[in-house]
Amino acid sequence: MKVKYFAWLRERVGKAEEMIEPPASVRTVDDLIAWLAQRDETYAHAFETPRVIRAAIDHAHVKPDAVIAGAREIAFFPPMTGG
Amino acid sequence: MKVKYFAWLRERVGKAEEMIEPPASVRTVDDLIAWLAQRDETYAHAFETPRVIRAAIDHAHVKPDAVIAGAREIAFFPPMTGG
Amino acid sequence: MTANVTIRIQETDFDIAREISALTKGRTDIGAVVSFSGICRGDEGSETIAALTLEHYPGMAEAEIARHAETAMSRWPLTGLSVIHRIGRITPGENIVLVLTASQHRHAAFQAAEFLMDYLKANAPFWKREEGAAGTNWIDARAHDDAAAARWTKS
Amino acid sequence: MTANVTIRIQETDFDIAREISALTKGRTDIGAVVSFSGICRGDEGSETIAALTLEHYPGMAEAEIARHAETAMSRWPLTGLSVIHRIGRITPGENIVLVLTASQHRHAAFQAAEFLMDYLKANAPFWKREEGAAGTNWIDARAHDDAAAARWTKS
Repeated sequence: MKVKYFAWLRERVGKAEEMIEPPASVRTVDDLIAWLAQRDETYAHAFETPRVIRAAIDHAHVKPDAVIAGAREIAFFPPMTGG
Repeated sequence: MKVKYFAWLRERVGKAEEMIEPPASVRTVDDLIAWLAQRDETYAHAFETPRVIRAAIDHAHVKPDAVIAGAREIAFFPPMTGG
Repeated sequence: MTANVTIRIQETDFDIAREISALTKGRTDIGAVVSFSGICRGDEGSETIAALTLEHYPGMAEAEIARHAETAMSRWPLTGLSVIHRIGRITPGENIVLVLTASQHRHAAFQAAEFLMDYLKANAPFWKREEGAAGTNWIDARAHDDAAAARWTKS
Repeated sequence: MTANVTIRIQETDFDIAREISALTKGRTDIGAVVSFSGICRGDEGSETIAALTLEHYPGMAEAEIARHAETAMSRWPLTGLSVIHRIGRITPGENIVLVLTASQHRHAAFQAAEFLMDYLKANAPFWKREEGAAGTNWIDARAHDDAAAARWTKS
């Protein structure tokens, strides 16, 4: 699946998007954050405060316990500051 | 004192303004409406529903029991429909 | 903070973009501008309208709007506001009234604009006469306009 | 009643008068148009800002605004609405966002515009980075923006 990062999360990860293939044990958004965080120090730093990170699956906001199965695109970003 | 009339009240009275000299017994806005209404049939018709008529003294809205002594200009009009 | 208050009663139409620009030009302390335009509709209830004619009480109309403007400036942190009310004959689709409010933050701008419109409707000495198929009629005031104005004294 | 919905995300500035005209042209069923312009301020709290840079999530931003537009159209009797959000670098005094709502009556237009702004602030995927004296920083979300959006689900 495709993962996208925005704002300071994009800057910390060092890329705007990438393709990932997490293991089947990674079921929810929360699981995915934990899985990404353990990849290396860069990801660990980017995802060090998971409570302030928002997620969207296929362009719709989702909660941390949302199941990621079937998602084409998952995005992570800080709280929105538009308007 | 000067009296002004607006909207359908102006049309019914047949003039936009006039100078009047009510007797001293005419103390309040309500008194003045009653005094005007008894002048002739035209005024009686114009002021036949005093409860829907609003008044202003010197450019400020007043209640029917407002005292008219010292007023330079008293205006009568129907409820406002601007905006 | 200098307050920028414009009040005009005029026969001619207004240009919203120019009025917003006058309110915001050269300032960088404004984060929100709300505008309300009241427009002449082609019907009033079930009746078709050919035009409205607006009459006002010169002197009192300006004074009454100024009183409401002062109240708005004292109740909300505004950097400025404008109220422009047209008079004379106005046909459907044309502007009748413009209220602009500017503030650092959006809620003050929204609240003040809505307050000003509610108060203008209920208290500013303007009267509308409509030209319909069955001749001309003075439009009746609506009870809900008084109720709309009254809610600002409760809160 | 045909609804007229415009949603655009663009780098260039918008022209409020042109957008209002697009929403109202040729119609005589509109009595009220409310516009909200969000403008870049020269300070954020105590800090001076040289510019903001707005980043967005293409695809989701449009979808999220469209969802809010649909909600607004279903909750209030609107004849149309427009949302234009700028992206890229914006300096103090420049426009950031425009929300327009048109309706037969003023309360619907006011309520829908305020609802749309509260929802956009809290939910539309845009992020602001500020250029200040001490370098660039991502602006933090404010708890009161979430609270402002939440009040529409209670009422």
